[in-house]
This record gives sequence, structure tokens and C-alpha cells, in this order.
Amino acid sequence: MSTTVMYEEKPLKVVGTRPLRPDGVDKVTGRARYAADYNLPGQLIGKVLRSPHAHARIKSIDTSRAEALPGVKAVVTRDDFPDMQTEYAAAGELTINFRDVTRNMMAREKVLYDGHPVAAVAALSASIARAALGLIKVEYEVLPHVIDVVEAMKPDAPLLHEHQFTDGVTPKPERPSNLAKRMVFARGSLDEGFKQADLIIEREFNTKPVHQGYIEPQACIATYTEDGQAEVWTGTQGHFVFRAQLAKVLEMDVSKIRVTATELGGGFGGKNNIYNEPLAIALSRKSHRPVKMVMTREEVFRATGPTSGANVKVKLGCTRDGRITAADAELNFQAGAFAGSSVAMASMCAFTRYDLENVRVVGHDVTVNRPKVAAYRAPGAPIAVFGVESVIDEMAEKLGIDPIELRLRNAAKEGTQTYYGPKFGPIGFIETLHRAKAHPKYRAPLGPNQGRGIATGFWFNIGKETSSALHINEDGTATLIMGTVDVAGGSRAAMAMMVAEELGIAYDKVRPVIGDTSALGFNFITAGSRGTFAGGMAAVLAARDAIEKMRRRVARIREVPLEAVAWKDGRGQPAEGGGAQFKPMTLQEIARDAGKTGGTISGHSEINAEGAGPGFGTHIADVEVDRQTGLIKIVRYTIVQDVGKAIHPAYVEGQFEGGAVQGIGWALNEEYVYGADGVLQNPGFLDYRVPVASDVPFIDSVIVEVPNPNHPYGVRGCGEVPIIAPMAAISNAVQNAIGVRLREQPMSPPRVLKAIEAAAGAGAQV
Amino acid sequence: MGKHRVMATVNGDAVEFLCETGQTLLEALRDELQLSGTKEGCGTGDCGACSVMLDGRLVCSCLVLGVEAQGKTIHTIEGMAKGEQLHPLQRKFLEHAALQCGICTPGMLISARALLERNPDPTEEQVRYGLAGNLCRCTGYHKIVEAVLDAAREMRGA
Amino acid sequence: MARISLSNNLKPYTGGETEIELEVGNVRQLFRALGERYPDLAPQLEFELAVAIDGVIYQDSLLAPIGSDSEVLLFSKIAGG
Amino acid sequence: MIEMRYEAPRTLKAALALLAAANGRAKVFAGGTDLLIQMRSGRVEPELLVDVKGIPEMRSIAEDKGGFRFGAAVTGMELVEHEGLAGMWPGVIDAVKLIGSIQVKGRASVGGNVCNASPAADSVPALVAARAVARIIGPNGKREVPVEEISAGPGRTSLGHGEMVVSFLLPRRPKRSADAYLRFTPRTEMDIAVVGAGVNLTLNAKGVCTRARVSLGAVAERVLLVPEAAAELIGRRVEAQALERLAAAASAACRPIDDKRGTKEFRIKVAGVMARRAAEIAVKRAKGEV
Repeated sequence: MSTTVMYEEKPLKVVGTRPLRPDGVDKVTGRARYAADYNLPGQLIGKVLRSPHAHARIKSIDTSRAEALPGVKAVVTRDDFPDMQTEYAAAGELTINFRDVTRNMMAREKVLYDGHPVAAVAALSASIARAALGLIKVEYEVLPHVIDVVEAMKPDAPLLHEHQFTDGVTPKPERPSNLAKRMVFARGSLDEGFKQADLIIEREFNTKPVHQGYIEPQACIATYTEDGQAEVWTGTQGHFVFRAQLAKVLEMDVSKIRVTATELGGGFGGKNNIYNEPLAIALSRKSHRPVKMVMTREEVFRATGPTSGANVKVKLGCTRDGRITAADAELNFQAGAFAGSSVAMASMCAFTRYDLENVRVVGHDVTVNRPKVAAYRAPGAPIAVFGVESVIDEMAEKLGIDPIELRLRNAAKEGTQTYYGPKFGPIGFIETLHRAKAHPKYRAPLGPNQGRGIATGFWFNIGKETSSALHINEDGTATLIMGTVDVAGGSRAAMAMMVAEELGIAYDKVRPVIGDTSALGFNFITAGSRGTFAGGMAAVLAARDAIEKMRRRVARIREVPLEAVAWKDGRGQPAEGGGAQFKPMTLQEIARDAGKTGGTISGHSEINAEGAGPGFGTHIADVEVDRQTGLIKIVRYTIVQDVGKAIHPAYVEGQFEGGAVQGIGWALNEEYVYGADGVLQNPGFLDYRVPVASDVPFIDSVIVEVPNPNHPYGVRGCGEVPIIAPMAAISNAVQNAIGVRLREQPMSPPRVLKAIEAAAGAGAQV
Repeated sequence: MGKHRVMATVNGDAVEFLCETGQTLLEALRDELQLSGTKEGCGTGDCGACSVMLDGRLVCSCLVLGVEAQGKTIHTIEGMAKGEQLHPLQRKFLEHAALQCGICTPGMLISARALLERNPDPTEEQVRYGLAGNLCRCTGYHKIVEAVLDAAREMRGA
Repeated sequence: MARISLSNNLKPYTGGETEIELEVGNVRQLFRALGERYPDLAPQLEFELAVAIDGVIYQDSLLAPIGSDSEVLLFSKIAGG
Repeated sequence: MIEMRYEAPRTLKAALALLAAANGRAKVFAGGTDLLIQMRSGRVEPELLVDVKGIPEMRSIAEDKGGFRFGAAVTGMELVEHEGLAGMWPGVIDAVKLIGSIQVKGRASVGGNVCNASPAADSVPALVAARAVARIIGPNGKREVPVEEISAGPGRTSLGHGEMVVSFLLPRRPKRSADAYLRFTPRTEMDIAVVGAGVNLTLNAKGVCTRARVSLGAVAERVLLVPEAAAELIGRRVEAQALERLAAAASAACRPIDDKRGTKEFRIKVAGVMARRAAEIAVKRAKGEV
């Protein structure tokens, strides 16, 4: 059943406060157990042999010498997995195709990127497993490769997939190509719109792939027993989705696989996909022992994530008074080795912050010889928004209109028709713009070589399948079993707070636990900022189910009609106008006697949450540019965002701060660097430069609360919006500081210095 | 030649373990001594998740060999609280919401304690540089820096 | 008959049609009818498309009812990281 | 698989004997912050690690001939915390402070930084500018070698088989002398120099530069000593014009490559900027203004 639960305004005791997270003490004492911290008796260590080539046909694989090495207990290759036909399923950001999933976890006909798995070994120790990898002989026929998205779209580019014919074009193409899919989102008439424009600006942008950069490398441990059952402990954003995928690629019954989501050391979209899990199960099946596999950081960079690199073209027209009349964009996204990037979502949110009559966005999904992209926090949106918000900034500058004012003149609001589909319900975009404009940081004085930039972001947010159970314990406490992984933001605390609010008991009397896949019905992955929205809705409904059962119990014990019992302040008491007087029963009293009055009480909910509320944010970035070296320093950074309702404001701020700094890293220095040979040159944290503490300032957070009408507490979801605007805000701030527009990401010192010199050479004001 | 037999003091306890020459102190702590609070994020000294104190020096345990621990004194996250009493830094990290996924937290706390031992009254900038060897991808460092400054205040009795 | 609109990006799969009328009682019936009418669209229906029925968005609700005078919009499903 | 051995000798003599017996298949192991990574990635596979951290001569810091001698295995943090050294050679300490994080400096040694022979090693330009001399011992006895002569290109040294660096001497210096080291990195910390510049100079009572050494890192196959750049300072007041010429001479001396860390053009330009800024700091220090 699809479910929406309407928002009710009511006095709150727990929601909106800042209690400590239930996983906190374990995390500050080193007790928290992440996947790599699990061990099983008799376990083997598994390691993966990876392709050293960007593109090659596998002519043969000889594992005999590895198998003969003492201590090696199993070796698996493509021959140990069934081939899969094209079949789609939902998985986090994107629809996945099992034909590709099985080829990505273990190469079949060809290797398609540096780092593509070719074989896996399980041995008594890591050092034996590593030595065994060196004994596997793979014969490759090296093929020409293509890394760049624009190059890959050319007709004579090296072809990754001989059977890939562009989807979404008519007539159907006769020749295969790297262009997997073309999509067009449109509304109104561009010709009309550009005719009405007084000012038209057309610009091109390029971005490099960036990695989610979670600090915990992928890890899992699996055991397969002789009766055909498998158990897996892994770091994942969605253990039910992993179970589904494992069942498919290993041709097992879902009921025979049990997955436990361990404490997760960061994901950000990058832990939505199976990598080592099927290999560990296959190795365990072959060796009859548990197999533990932990990726190295180098493997994480070479073979997981990243997000797309892209080429983006934006053309905007507007009137003299700043009303946008036409908006056109082309987004060319790298999908990596297999089709399916975030280009569709990027297309759908490129212009969606604005109320526009005439829009067209063309999206291209392009396969290249790089690791298959994974979701990364608001997948694709930062890339599209970098281009769009830069051009809007340029418009404001040319028209002499304040950049926030220009955005206010075009801002989407309730009732705005989007170009991708629905009309907006109540949204808080305009509120964020007003609050940003009024913020003291918007007027803070700027020093020499300093500048200020504005940019905005929008994300859809999602609901989807969610299950939850709430057990009322015999002492009057409650245990909440959740199926949505707490991907770090603190959703366990938020759920427990909402449940405590519903039950009318203290927050610390509710213990939230993430159940394994045997504990609950299906739960979709924690993605799309759905954790607190959908998980919260399920938890609230489980609590309401338990309350309903407790009311019934009170009615039976007190021998009054059900309608006479109201639930308030943690007890069943006479309903106003209910017609019966009786001694109220507290939750503790009900719980204590539950066994003898009809059995223990638990609430359940199994829903498909609909009604997610779109989120909007406005960012103010202040930068200082060293004109002689091109170094950009972030001086101040402010986020104003509508979250609907902040259940736990400190954890909402945490999402803003973390998302902003990821966005700052993306803007300034993060990038995948490939050599001419198609091999990744910076697979480590030394040369893949995520921000360190001394690179960033404090982040000012302003929480705006325009309730989502479709959630009992008004939650929209908040985790993804913060990463969308930083790239554009920083680029706009650089322009404001030194009069140079940066349209290449990352805005690293060599690129910035080059742009400064080019501008000086062109006679621009520097 | 077989494995090395190493005797060391970890969090005040005399311990003994066996290791190969190539095994790191991090591997010895996690796999031989079951002290898995120290984390591996990179294995190359670039993320700080494996930070421990070795004879009073802050080090990345992934860049120390297990065999070098012979006769040495090591402090890890597991020894930071004294019984029920959390270290002020641990408490402030909780109160300030200075952790999310928690994978960097043990190393971050060890580094923060080392910082405050050298400099009990650091500025914001000194805290940021003092923790620059510890990557955190979740928090943007904001609440971590606040928590360390607040803990420093409390520890100084200010 | 419910009025069905398909977002513009689906044109390649419908021979260019974006507005039709269908007699369907819920989303599952809608998908079945659309799949028969537009075979190229069929593979996308369940996994890639969301519907808005009289302004309310459903991403995964095959049984959501569609009234005889409903306005229904089909567009791409959304997710996140 | 050949098992790797580990030895921790207590004397130089014992260390030399171990190195000699290993026939080139041993590695001197001090901080290990480069070596362990190279071993992990399989780039080096030594049969023997000779841990020299227990050898007193390699772990001490002492005044020597009016300057300072420090052991090649002294850790970065020990150098940073040594007040006398920081007072006399602030530029060398600037450089040591930049060798990795506090954690890495808790282990990494200057001897390792020098012998790893990376053109981007932070301590090397500062040592070169400071006229530091390395004491090397080997099967044929002891020799003293200027630091700039140790690297023979990326990852290669001029050390012979069985030789190792024991210590470095930072010489005594005249009044009104100071040094400075600056590097450019995209991040504030945890990075490898895209360009590094060391400047060491002496002023006379009138503020005219009488002696100067300028060195550059990460702009060639090894750290460069750039006398042409120093010549622009000597005999002049270190002011705008001299600094401009210094910058130009530094840029002109570069012969860098494009790599993942920076482009050729960028390195050439920024080498001049770093040299100029380092000279400005050195002058302020020499005048006692900081």
C-alpha cells in the first residue's frame, strides 16, 4: 500500500531538541563495529586481481598456479558466475541492469577499465592471497580506449559495447555507439523564449569525476553453508537491496541470504552497489569457509564510485528586468564502463529552481573506459547546477541586478509547473532566498582579492519501500527495529525521537536498532535523502500501530469501549466526551501486564512512502584568490536550506556542514587524473585531495522550516541539497573577486592561474 | 625464521603478540590484539584513521611495523575513557554532534588529545592545523573544531 | 476517461504522442494499457517512471486509484545518493 | 615467498655489517613513512630491514662547531620541537614542518626525506640552501657530502652499496643571517610540494645582502641549487627590484615536467613566486623583524 501521512502541527516535547545519538558512545570509544571489524571462526582472506588495462579482450585466464599455492583455498573467475540477461531493477540512484552488474563485479568478455575485477582468491592469510594473485595468468588483447566523454561520443571512438544502440532516438540507430541513451526534457518553445530575450548567454562547462571519498573502504565477510544458505555482514546503504542483487547474480532464493548492515563508515551514494559481496559468497561456497574481503584505498578509487565527469552546455535568455524567457542545456555525462549515469536526474533538476515557460534539457548517457559511476549525494545535480547558476550569475552581473534579487524574480513556488513533470506543492525556495538576502554574511565587508558568490540548489527527495517494527518491552521501554541504514547522519536518533514523541515517553527509553534482512520486510536503500522522511514515517506508523493496540488493551482491562480510551502523555486515559471514566493506565503498566492480558505488544508498519517534499537551498560563498598562484581560499560559507522540519537540528546542521565541505572539495581540488594509458594516476588520499580541517572555515547554517504536508512531522529530507550549490557559488565568488569566470572543475591552482593569465591577455579587467 | 614475538604495553596492559616483519602495528592491534577501534582508511598515512600514541608520539599505526612495538608503550582509543568516565574530548564530541559515521572518530580523538597535551589553549586555526592529518568526510570539521575548543576550555578549567 | 499526459522526454517511445485518454482504474492498469499501446515504452514503465495523479506524485504505487476524470502525468522516476 | 627479516642494531658498526652482508637486498629503515608504502605497493621487496632508530649517533641533536648536528633518523617532530635549531635555522624547520601530518612527522626523518630522493622532498631545498653537509659512512669509512649531491634523480642516490647517511651538519652562521622555505600545495596540509623554494641569506649592517643561496624543489629531476637566483640578491638590498629579478632567475632555472600534481607552466611561474616570498620572509628574519 502506498502511504502518505499528513502533517499535523502540534506541541512538541522531543522533536526539535538535541539529544545524544544512540550510536555515539560506541563511536567515541572504538566499540562501534564496522564491516572490517567482523571476524568469523576459520575465516579466509579474499583478494581481487584487477585489470591493469583500460580496455582489453580477455583471451584466457589460467589460475592453476595460484590454486596450487599452499594456503590458497579457492579461486573464482567469470566461469563461477552465471551470465545474466538484460533485466532492470531499481538500486539507489539509478536503474541497474543485471547483465552489467554481473560483468562489473567480474569481467566476462572484456575488461573495461583499469581496476576491473578479473579473478578473486581466498587464502589462509592476506599475504598468501596477494602472492596468489601474482600467479594468475591472464592473457589480454589490449584494445584502444576512450576516457573523455566528448571523445567517446565521436563516431570513430573506440567502442565499449558492440551491442549498445542508442536508446531514445528515432529512428533507431543502425550502428552501435558509446551513446547509451539520449533524453529530452522540454516545455514551451525555446524559439519563442529566445525571441523575447534582451540578453542571451551561452556557455560551456567541463567537470571531472570525483569520488564519494568515504573514509571506510568497502568491506564484507560472507559465509556459505552446505545447505545453500548464505550470510553476509557488509557496509551498505541498503542491505535488502544487496540481498536482492546477490540472490539474482548468484541465482539463489532471497530467503536463503541474510544480510546484516554493519555500522557504516560513510557512503554518500557510493555504497549502494555490490562489489565484493558476490565474490566473497562464491569463494566461501567453493572453499567451505567464511571469507572476509576488505578493499584497499587504491581499490576503492580504481573500482568503486565515482560520480560522472561531464561536459555541459547552457544557454539562457532573459529580459532586461531579469525575467528568464528561455533555458536550454545539453548535459553529456560519463556513465563509466556501463550505461546508467545520473544524467536523467541532473537534467530534471538543472533549471527546476525556477518558474520557466520555455525549457529544454538534452541529456546524453555515455559509456567510457572508467569505473561504472555510482550515486554521489544529489547525483548529477552539482554538475548541471554549476553551469546553470554560473550563467544566471553572469546575467545578474550584466544586468546590474543583485544576484539574489534576480533569482527571486524567477523563483519556483507552490503551484509552479516543473518541466520534468509535476507541479510543486508547498516549497520553501523563496524563503531561503529572503533569509540569505537578510543574512549579515551577505553584507560582511570584503577585503582585497575577496569576492562573494551566490548559488542555489534543488533536490527531489524520495520515499519508497520501508518497514519498521516497534516492540513495547515488559519494563515500559521500547525497541525500534529499523530497516533503513543510518548512513551516518543520525537517523537512529531522529527515529527514536519521533517514536518517543508519539508514545509520550522519554527519548532515552526508545532504543533504535537496525535490523538485519530477516528482521523486517523489504526496505529500499538509504538514498535520496529518504532516511528520516520515509524511515520516520514508518517508525511513526509502527508507533501508532502499537498505540492502537495499547488502547485496545486498556479498553479490555478497564472494560470500557475502545472509543472511550485516548492516548496522551504516555498513557491510555478517558477520552474527552468518550462517555466512560476509568483509571488511566501508563505505558509501563500496560507493558508490565501485557503477557497476562493478551500477549506482548508490538507495532508494525510496512509501507511505500509517497509524498517526499522537495528541498531547496541558497548558498553564500566568500573567497580570496591569490592572483600569483591561483590558490582559492574559502573565507566564509553560509547555507540557508528548507528542510521541512529539523527533527534534530544539530544533525541537520551536520548535513549542511558536511555537504558544503564535500562541495568545496569538488569545486577546488578533487578530480580523477588518468594517464594517456587509461590508468588512474591518483588512487590515494595524497593526490586525490579531499579537504582537510585547515582548508575550510566554519560553515554558517540557517535552517528554514516550511513543513512537508505529506509527513507527520513535516520532514522533507536534507542530506543531498547542501552539496549542489558550492561549485557554482565558489566560481561566482571568484568572478566577483577578480573578474575571472572559471568554467572548468576542479578550480585548482594551475587552472585558475591559467584563467587569470588568459583573462589578462584578453585585456579583461584583472 | 618464523614470526616475531613482541611484548609491549598497550593502554597500560602488558601484551604479547606474534607478527611477520611486514605486518604493521595497525594489523597487530586489530588482528592479533582484537583492538579494532583503530581504523584503516588508506594504509598510506594520508587519512589519520589509524592514529595511536607510540611512546608518547602521535603516529599513524599503518606506517609502523608491529615488530617495532617491542618494549614500547602504545595508547589507542580503547584506553581513552577511564572506566565509566569518558575523556572530556569524547564527551564534547558527543555533545557537539562532532561525529557522524564515526570511522574517523577514534583517530580524530587521539590526535585531538595529543594536540591539547602540547597546546592546552589552541586557537581555531591551531586546532584546524593540529587535526589536518585526520580526514573526515561527513562533518566538514565544523563541529569537531567546536568540540575540541570546548573540551580545551573545560580541561583548562576556564 | 482519465486524461493521461506523458512528459516530453518519453516522445521517442510513443511515436511522439504525449496526450491520450484511457479508461483505467489504477496505475497497474495504466501501465498495462500503455505497454500495449507503446511497446517501446513497456520496459521503462515499472522501474523508470513515476506518476502524478491529480497532482499527487506516486513513485512506486501500482494500486493507486485513477478516477474516470483524473488527470494523470507520467514522468521519470527520481532517487538520490 | 621469501620472508623478510628485521634487525635493529645498536651501533653503526653493526648496521654496516648487516648492510654489507645483505648484498644490496637490505633497506635502511628509519621512519618508514615512505618505505612501508613502497613495500605495501610491491615497488620494493627487501629481504632485510635494518632499523637504525636504536643507534645513538642517528638519533641525537647536538651543537657542533657553532652549528647543529642532527642524526639522520631524528624524527621531524623532534626537530620541530628543538628550540635551538628552530632559532638558528628557521627555514629548515619551516620545511620539516611541512613533511606530512603531525602523525607522519612523528616518524619521518630528514635522512629518509633526503635518501628517498624525491625531487619534491620538502626538507631538501631548505638543507641545500642552508649548506647542510651529510655525514655518510660505509664499508670504506666516513665521508662528508653536501646535501645537494645526494640525489641522483627521482628515487636514486649517489650512495654506494652498504653506505648510509648518519647525520647532517647545519653550519654556524654569521650575524644577520636567516633562511626560509615555502612551498606551494593546493591544500593547506597533507600534500606534496608542487614547487618548493628555500632561501638562505646574510645581510650586512646596512641591509645589503652579502651571501645568499637559493634552491628549488619539484621543478627538475632533483632539487636545484640556483646560483643565478642568489646572484640577483648578493650585493643588493633585498627589495622590489632584486626580488623581481630573483623570481625571474628562479623561474628561468626550472626544467619541470607535467604530472598529476602540476603543469610545467604552472611550476615555472610559481617557482618565482615562492622564491620571492621565501626571500621576503628570510630578510624579515635576518633583520629580526619576526
